[in-house]
Amino acid sequence: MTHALTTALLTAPVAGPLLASAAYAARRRPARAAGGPAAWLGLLSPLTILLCGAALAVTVPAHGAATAYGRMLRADALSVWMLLAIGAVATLACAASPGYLAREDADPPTVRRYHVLVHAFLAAMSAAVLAANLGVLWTAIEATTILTAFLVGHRRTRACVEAAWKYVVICSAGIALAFLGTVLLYYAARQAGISEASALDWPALAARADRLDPAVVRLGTGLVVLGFGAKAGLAPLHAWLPDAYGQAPAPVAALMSGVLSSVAFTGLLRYKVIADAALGSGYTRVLLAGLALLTLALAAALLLGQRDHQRMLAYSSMEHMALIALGAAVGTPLAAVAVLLHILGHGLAKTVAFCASGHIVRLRGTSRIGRVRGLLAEAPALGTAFALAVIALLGLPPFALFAAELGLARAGFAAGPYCAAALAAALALVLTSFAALGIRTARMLLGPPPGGRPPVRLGAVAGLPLAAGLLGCAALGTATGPLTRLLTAAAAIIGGH
Amino acid sequence: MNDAVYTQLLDLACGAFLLAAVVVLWLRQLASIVRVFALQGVALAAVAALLGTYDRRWEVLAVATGIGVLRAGLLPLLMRRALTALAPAPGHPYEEDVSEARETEPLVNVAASLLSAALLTLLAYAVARPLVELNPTPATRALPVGLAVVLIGFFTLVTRRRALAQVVGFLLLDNGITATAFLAASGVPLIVELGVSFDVLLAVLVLRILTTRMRAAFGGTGLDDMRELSDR
Amino acid sequence: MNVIATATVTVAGLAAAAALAGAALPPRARAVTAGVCTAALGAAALAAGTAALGGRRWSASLPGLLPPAGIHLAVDALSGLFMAVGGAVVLAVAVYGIGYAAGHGPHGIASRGAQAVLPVFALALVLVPAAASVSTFLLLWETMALTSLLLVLAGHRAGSPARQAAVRAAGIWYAAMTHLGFVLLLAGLALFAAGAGGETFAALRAGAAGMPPLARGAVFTLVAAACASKAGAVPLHPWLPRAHPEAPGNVSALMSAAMVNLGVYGIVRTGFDLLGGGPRWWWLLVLGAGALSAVYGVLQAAVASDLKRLLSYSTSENLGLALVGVGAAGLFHATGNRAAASLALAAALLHIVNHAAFKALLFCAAGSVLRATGVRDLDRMGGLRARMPATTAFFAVAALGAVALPPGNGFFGEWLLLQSMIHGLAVPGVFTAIVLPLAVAVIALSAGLAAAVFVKALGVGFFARPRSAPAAEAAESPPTMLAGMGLLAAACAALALVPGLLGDGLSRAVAAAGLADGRPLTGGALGVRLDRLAASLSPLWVACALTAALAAVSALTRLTARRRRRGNARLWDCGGGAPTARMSYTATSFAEPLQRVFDDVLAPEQDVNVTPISESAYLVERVRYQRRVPDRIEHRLYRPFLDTVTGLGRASRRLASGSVHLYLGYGFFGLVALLLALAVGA
Amino acid sequence: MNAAGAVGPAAVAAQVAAVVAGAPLLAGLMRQVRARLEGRAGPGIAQPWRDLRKLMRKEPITPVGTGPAFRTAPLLLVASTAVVAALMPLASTATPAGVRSDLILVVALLALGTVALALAGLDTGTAFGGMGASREMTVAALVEPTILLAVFALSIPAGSTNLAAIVSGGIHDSARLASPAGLLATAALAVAVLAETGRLPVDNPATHLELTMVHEAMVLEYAGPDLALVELGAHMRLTVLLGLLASLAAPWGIATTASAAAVALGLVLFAVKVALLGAALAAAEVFWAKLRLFRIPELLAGSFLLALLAVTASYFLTGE
Repeated sequence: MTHALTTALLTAPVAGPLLASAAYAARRRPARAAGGPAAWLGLLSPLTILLCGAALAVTVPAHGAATAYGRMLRADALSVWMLLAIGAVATLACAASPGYLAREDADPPTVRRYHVLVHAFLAAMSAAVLAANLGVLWTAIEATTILTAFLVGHRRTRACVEAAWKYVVICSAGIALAFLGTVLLYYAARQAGISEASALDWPALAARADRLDPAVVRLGTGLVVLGFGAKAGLAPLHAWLPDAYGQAPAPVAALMSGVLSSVAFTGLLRYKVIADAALGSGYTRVLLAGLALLTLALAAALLLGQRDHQRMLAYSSMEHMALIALGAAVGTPLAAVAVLLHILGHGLAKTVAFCASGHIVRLRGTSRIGRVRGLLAEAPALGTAFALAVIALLGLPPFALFAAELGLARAGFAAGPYCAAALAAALALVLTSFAALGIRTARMLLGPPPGGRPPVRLGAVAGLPLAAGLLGCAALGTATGPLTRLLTAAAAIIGGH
Repeated sequence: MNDAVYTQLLDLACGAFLLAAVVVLWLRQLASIVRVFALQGVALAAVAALLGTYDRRWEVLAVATGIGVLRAGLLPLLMRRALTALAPAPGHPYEEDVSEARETEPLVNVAASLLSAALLTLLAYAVARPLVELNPTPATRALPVGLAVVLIGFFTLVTRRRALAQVVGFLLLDNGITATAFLAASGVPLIVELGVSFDVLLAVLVLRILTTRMRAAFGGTGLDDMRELSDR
Repeated sequence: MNVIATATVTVAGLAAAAALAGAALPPRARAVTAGVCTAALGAAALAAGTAALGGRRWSASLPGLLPPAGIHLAVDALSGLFMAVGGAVVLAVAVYGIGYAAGHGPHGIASRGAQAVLPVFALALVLVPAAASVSTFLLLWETMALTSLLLVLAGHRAGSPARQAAVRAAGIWYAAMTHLGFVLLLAGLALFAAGAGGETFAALRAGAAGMPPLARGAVFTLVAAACASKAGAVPLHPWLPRAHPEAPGNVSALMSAAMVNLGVYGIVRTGFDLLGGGPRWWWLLVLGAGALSAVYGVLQAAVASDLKRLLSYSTSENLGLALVGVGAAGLFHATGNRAAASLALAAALLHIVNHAAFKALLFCAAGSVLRATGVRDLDRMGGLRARMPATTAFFAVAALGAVALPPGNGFFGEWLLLQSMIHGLAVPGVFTAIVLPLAVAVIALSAGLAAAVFVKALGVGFFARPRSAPAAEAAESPPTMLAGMGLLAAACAALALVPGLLGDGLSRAVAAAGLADGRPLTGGALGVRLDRLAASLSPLWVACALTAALAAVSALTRLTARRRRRGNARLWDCGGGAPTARMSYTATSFAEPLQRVFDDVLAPEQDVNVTPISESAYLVERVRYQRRVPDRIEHRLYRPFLDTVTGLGRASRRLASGSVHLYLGYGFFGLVALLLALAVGA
Repeated sequence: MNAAGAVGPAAVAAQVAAVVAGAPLLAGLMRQVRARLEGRAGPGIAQPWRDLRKLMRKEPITPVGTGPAFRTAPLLLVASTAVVAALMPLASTATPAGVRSDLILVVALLALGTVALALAGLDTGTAFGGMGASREMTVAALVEPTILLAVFALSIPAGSTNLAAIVSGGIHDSARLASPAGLLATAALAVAVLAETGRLPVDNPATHLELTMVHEAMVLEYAGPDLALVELGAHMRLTVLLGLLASLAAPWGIATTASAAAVALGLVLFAVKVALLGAALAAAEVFWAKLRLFRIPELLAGSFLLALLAVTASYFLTGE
C-alpha cells in the first residue's frame, strides 16, 4: 500500500467530518429547516469514516499498523475496529437526524448549528481513535465534551441547560484527572529515558513500558481510569449520563452512548496496555473490576426505581460499559474479543433504542414510562423496533451482545477464582437489570392501543436506520465474516499479552 | 542564577501558588476569588519561567508566557465579564441583590473547608512520595504542591454553590495539573500543551455561555436550583 | 449423506421458510403456509430423531457462526430421543395450529410476528438436544426461551384488561425466571468449560474427570438448578403456572410437552454424559426437587379450577416424576447398581415421551375449548361432550394417559419407575433404604391425586351439563385442529399399547448417557421384559383382556336382561328432582375435601363478606364468599424477596437526586479513596 | 394340547367364575353375620343374588342429561375387576395369566374401576353424584401411597412385583409371612382394602344418609341392570381384595403346579379363606362406627406409617 493512500485513509476520517462541519458553518442560507437532499449530505462524512474503516480493515490485519504525519496518526487493528464502530453508529445517527430535526420544527440556525457540531464531534472522535500520541488522544476526547455540551443543551430549555452544565462540569473534572494521570505517565517515561518526542507516543511507550517506575505508573493509571471512566460512564463520575442522554437530541444521545463512551474506554484500554506491561495485570484488573461492579450495582439499583425511558436507556448504557470494563479486567484474548464485539453490538443496539425512544417521546410528548402504554398496538413498527433493540440490549440472541456476554462469561470463569467471583456477582446484577428493564419495556409496549386510535406509521425514512441497526447487530452476533481477522488482531492488542 | 536562589524562588512561587488556592477557599466575594485566581496564574507562570530559565530552555519560557497570558489574563477577564453580565442591570428592582456576586453559603463552611484543604495537602504529600523518590530535584520536591492544588480545586468544585465558583474550582484543578506537569517534567510537549490550553479555554467559554443561559432559564446561577433532572 | 444431516438441514430450511411465510404472506395464507412448513419441520426432526434412536450418529461444526466460538452440533441416541419427541409434538401441534390461528383475529397468535416467531421456536426446540458445545447449547437454549416468551405475549391485547394484565405478568415472570435459569446455566457451563479446558462437549467429557470435586459439584448444582427451572421444578416453578395458561393453545402445548423436557435433557446430558455421574448428594438434590414438584404440582392441580393452570401444574408434577427417575438413576449409579440405574433412567425418559404425548393433547384440547367458549374456568364449563364430542374424546384419551392407569399411556412409564425403585433396593445402603420408600410414596401419592385431578377436569369440564352460556353454545373445532389432536391421540394409543417398540431406542439413549452396560429393557409389539430383573408387562395384553372382558360383560348383560330398550328418565338426585346446572358440583367443590385434607400445605385464603339489609342487622342481604389457593411457595419465597428488591430500587432513587454537588462528590470521594489506597498500599 | 396345558386356562376361568358367582354370596354372608350379631334373623346369604336377578329384569334407564361415561362405567367396573380376578393367583400360580399378574397392574386396574365410577357420578351433574365422586377420589388418592408402599414391602423379599412369584415365594418360605415386615405390610394392606372397598369405618355401604354417603352417593342415579352391575362390581372388588389379602397373608393351598386336583383344592381353600375373612370383617364392623370424612386421612396416615415401617423393616431384616 502506498504511503499516500495510507495517509489519505488516515486523514479522511478526521478531515472529512471537519470539512462537512465547515461546509455547514459556511452555508449562510439553509433552504429549509430540515429535509430535502441537502439534509442527506450529512451522511457523507460518517460514510467516509465507515469506508476508510472498511479499507483499513482489509489492509491493517494484513500489513500491520498504518501511520501518517510522522506517527501523529496511527491506525492499528483496535483503531480500525473503533473507526468502524464510529462509522456505523454515526451513519445510523446521521440518517436519523433529518427526521429528528423535522419533528422538532427546528429553525434554520439551530439546524445549522446542529450539523456543524455533530460533524465536528465525529471528527473529534475519529481523531481520538487515530491519535498515536496520548496527549492528542486526551485533547480529542476533551474536545468531544465541549462539542457535545452544546448538543446536549441544544434546545435551551431549563432541563437542557441543567444537563449540559452537569455534563461539562463532571466530565471536564474527570477528564482533567485523566490528564494528570497522563502527565505522571509522561514523567515516568521521561525518567525511564524515553525521549521527549516519544514519551507520550503510545507504541513507543507500550514497547518500553517495562522500564517505567511502577509506583508512578500505578498512580497515573488510577487517575486515568477514574478520568476516562467518567467519560465512559463508569462510576464514580457517572452521574451526568442519564441527564445528558435524556436531554440530548436522540441521534446525539445515540452517538454519545453508542460510541463516545466506548471511544473513551478504548483510550483507557491503551493506558491499560502500558500499565499491564509495567505492573502486571493484577492492578488494572482489580481497579477495573471494582469500578465495573460498582457501576453495575448502581445501574441495577437505579433501573429498579426508574420511571423515565430515556434515563432507563442511559442506565442500561452504564450497565453495558461496566460489562465491557469487566471484560477488559479479565483481559484474556477471548475476553478481548468479547469486549470488542460488545462495543460494536452495544453501539448499534443503543443507537436504535435511543432513536426509537426519541420517536416515542415525540409520539406521546413525554418520556415517562407510566404514560406510555400499548405502543406495539399504537405504532407497530416503532414498537417492534424498540422491542427488538431492548431485546438486543438485554443480551438475547441473535444479537451481538449475546455472543459478547457469552464470551465474557467463558473468559471470566476461566481466569481464576477472583474473576469468577466477580463475574458471578456481575451476572446477578445483570439479572436484576434485566428484570427491571424487561418490566418497564413490557409496560410500555404491551396492551391495546390507547384510545382506540388507528396505528401510527413510522415511515421508511425513520424506519430504515432502525432496521439497518438491528440487522447489523444481529448479523454481527451471527457471524463476524470478513471482520474476523480484524477482530482477532484488535483483541491481540488489548488482550494479547 | 545559582541553585540555592533557584530553589528559594521556586519554593516561593510554589508556596504562593498553593496559598492562592487556599485563599480561594477562604473568600466569599466572587470578584475577589477571580482576582486571587489571576494571582495564582501569575505564580504558575513564574514557576514555569523559573524552570525554563534554570534549564535554559527558551521554549519553556515561551510556554510560560503563554500560560501567563491565558491563566492570569484571559481566563480571569472572561470571568470578570461574566460576573458583570450576571450582576443585575441598573434600575432593576433587585439592583441591591448581591447574591449573584457572593458565594454566600458553601456546602461545607469556610472553617471546615480550610481544615479539609490541610488534610488534602497532607494526602497529596503522602501520595506524591513515590513521584519525588523517582528523581529528587528541587522541582520534583515541589510536586505535592501541584497535587494539593488539584485536590483543593476538586474540593472547591464539589462544595461551591455558585456556577462561577465552580468554574474557578475547575480552573484550580487545571492549574494544579499544569503545575504538576512543569514540576515533574518541565511541561508536556508543545502540541499537547497547546491542545490542552485550547480545550481549557473552550471549556471555560462553554461554561460562560451556559451560565448566561442558566441565568435566562433559572433566573440565577445558584446550582441548587438545578435539580429538575433526577430519579426522585 | 447421513439421514440425520439431511433432516437437520431440512429442519433449518423449513424453519426459515416458515418464518418468512409467517412474516411476509397475507393473513389468510400466512397461517396455512407457516403451519404446513412447521409441520414438515417437525416431521423432519422426528425422522432425524428416529434415525438417531436407531443407532445412527452425526456431528457437524460451523466455526464461522456465533463468534468467537462457532456452532457445534452432534446427534446421538439421547439427543435423538428428545429431537424425536420435540419433532413429533411440533408436527401435530403445527397441524393443530393452522386451524387454531384461523379462529383468532389479526392480532394474537395469527399476527405476523407470532407466525414468524413460532417456526423459530420450533427450530430451537428440536435443535437444543443436538447442540454439542457450550456456546451452541446456550444459544439455542436462549433462542428457545426468547421465542417462547414472545409467543406467550402474543395475546397481550386481547380479552379483558384483567386478562391483559395477566398476560403481561406472565410474560414478566417468565422472562425473569427464564433469565435466572439462563444465568445459572451460563455460570455453570462456563465454569465447566473453564475447568475442562474446552467448550465443545467432547472436550468437556474429556476434561471432566480431572476437575476438582468442588468444581464439579458447583457445575452440576448450577446446571441442575437452571434445568430444573426450565422443567418447572419446585421451587423454581412460578413462571410455569403463569406462562403456560396465558400462552395461546398451540404454544402452551409446545411449551408444556416439548420445551420443559429439555430441562431433564440438560440434567441427564450434563450429569451423566458430560460429568460422568457424581456423588450421591447431587442426585439426592435432583430426586428431592423432583419429589417436591411432583407432590406440590399435583396438589396445586387438584385445587386449581382454571383448566390450563391445572394442566400446567400437572406438567410440574410429571416433570417432577421424571426428575425422580433421573435422581434415582444417579443414586443407583453412585452406589454401583448399574442395572437399576439404567432402568430408572429409561423409565424417566419413557415418562417424558408419554407425558409429551398426553400433555400436548390435553393442552390442544384445552385450547380448543378456550377457542370455542372463551372460558378457562372449569366452574363455568360443563356439558361440552355434547357440543364438542371429538374434543372430549381426545381429552379423555389424554386424561387416561395422565392418570397413569391402564390402558392409558402413562401407566407403563410409572410402572417402570416403580420397578426400578424396587430393584434399586437390592443394593444395600441405609441411604437407599430411607430415600427409596419415600420416593415410592411420592410417586404413589402423585398418581392417586392425579386421578382426582383428571376426574375433575374431565368430569366437571366436559361432562354433566353446561354451567354457562358460552359453554352451552360451544361448537366443535375445525378439521385441522381435530387432525392435529388425532395425531396426538394416535401417538398416545401407540405408546399405550406397544411401548415395547421403544425399547431399543430407549436402551440406546440410556447407553448414550453413559449408563447402560446392557439393554435395560427389551421388548417388541407384545410386551416388555426387563433386563436381569424378573418383571414383565404387556400393555397390549392388558388392553385386549379389558376389551374382551368389557365385551363379555356387555354381552352377558344383554343376554340376561329382560328388556333391551333403554328408557329415559328424569334425574332423581335423592328425590331432589332434576337439578339445575347451577346446582351441579363445580371444580371448586370437587376439590374441597382434598383442599381440607392438605390445608396446612396449601394454606388457602378465604374471605367472607356478609352484607346485612339496611333495616336489620340480623337479616342478610348478600353473602360474598371468596376463596383462593395462592401458590404458597411464590408467596412465601418470592414475594418478600421481590418486595425487598422493589424497596431497594425506590430507595436508591436518592442516589440520583439531581444535585451536581452530590454527583461531583461521588467522584471526589472516589479519587480520595483511590489516593488513600495508593498511599497506604505503598 | 395335553391335559396339563388345559389346566392353566381352566384355572383362570374357574377363578373368574368363582369370583363372579361367589361375590354376591360373600356379601350375603357378611350381611348375615352382621344380622345375627345384631340379633336380627337376616335375609340369608343368597339375598344379594336375588336382588341382582330382580334388578336385571328391570328396564334399563338412562337419566336425562347423562352421557356415555355414565352408561359404560358399570361395565368397565365389572370388566376390570374380572380381569383382576383372572390375573391374580387366587387358586393357582401356574396359570397363563400368572406371568402377567403384576401387583402394580392389579392395583391400577382396580383404581380404573373407581375412576370410571367417579366420572359417571360427575356425569350425572347432580349434587350427590359430584359429592360422591369428590369424596371417593379423595379417599382413593390417599389410599394409593399405602397400597403401593405395602406392595413395595411385599415385593422386596421376592425381588419382583409379580404376584405369582410373591405367592409361591410365600408358600416355599413361610418365615417371610411371619416376619415383622410381612405382618406390617399385611396390616397396612388390610386398612387400604377397607378404604378401597368402601367398608366401615371409611364408608358405610348400608347408609343412604346424604352426609355420610361416599360410594352410594356416586351411584345414586343408577337403576335396573346398570345398578345390578354396579352392585356386582362392588361385591367383586371386595372378594378380589379379600382374596388378595388372603393370598398374600396365607398363601397355603394355592396350587403351584398345573394339576387339576391342586387347582380344585386351591379354589375350595380360596373360598374358605375369603369367607372367613369376610365373616371376621363383618363381625368387626358391628363394633365400629363410621369415621368422619376428615378423620379418614388420619386412619390412612396410620396405615401409611405401617407400610413405611414394613419397607424399612424388610430392608433391615433382609438387606444385610
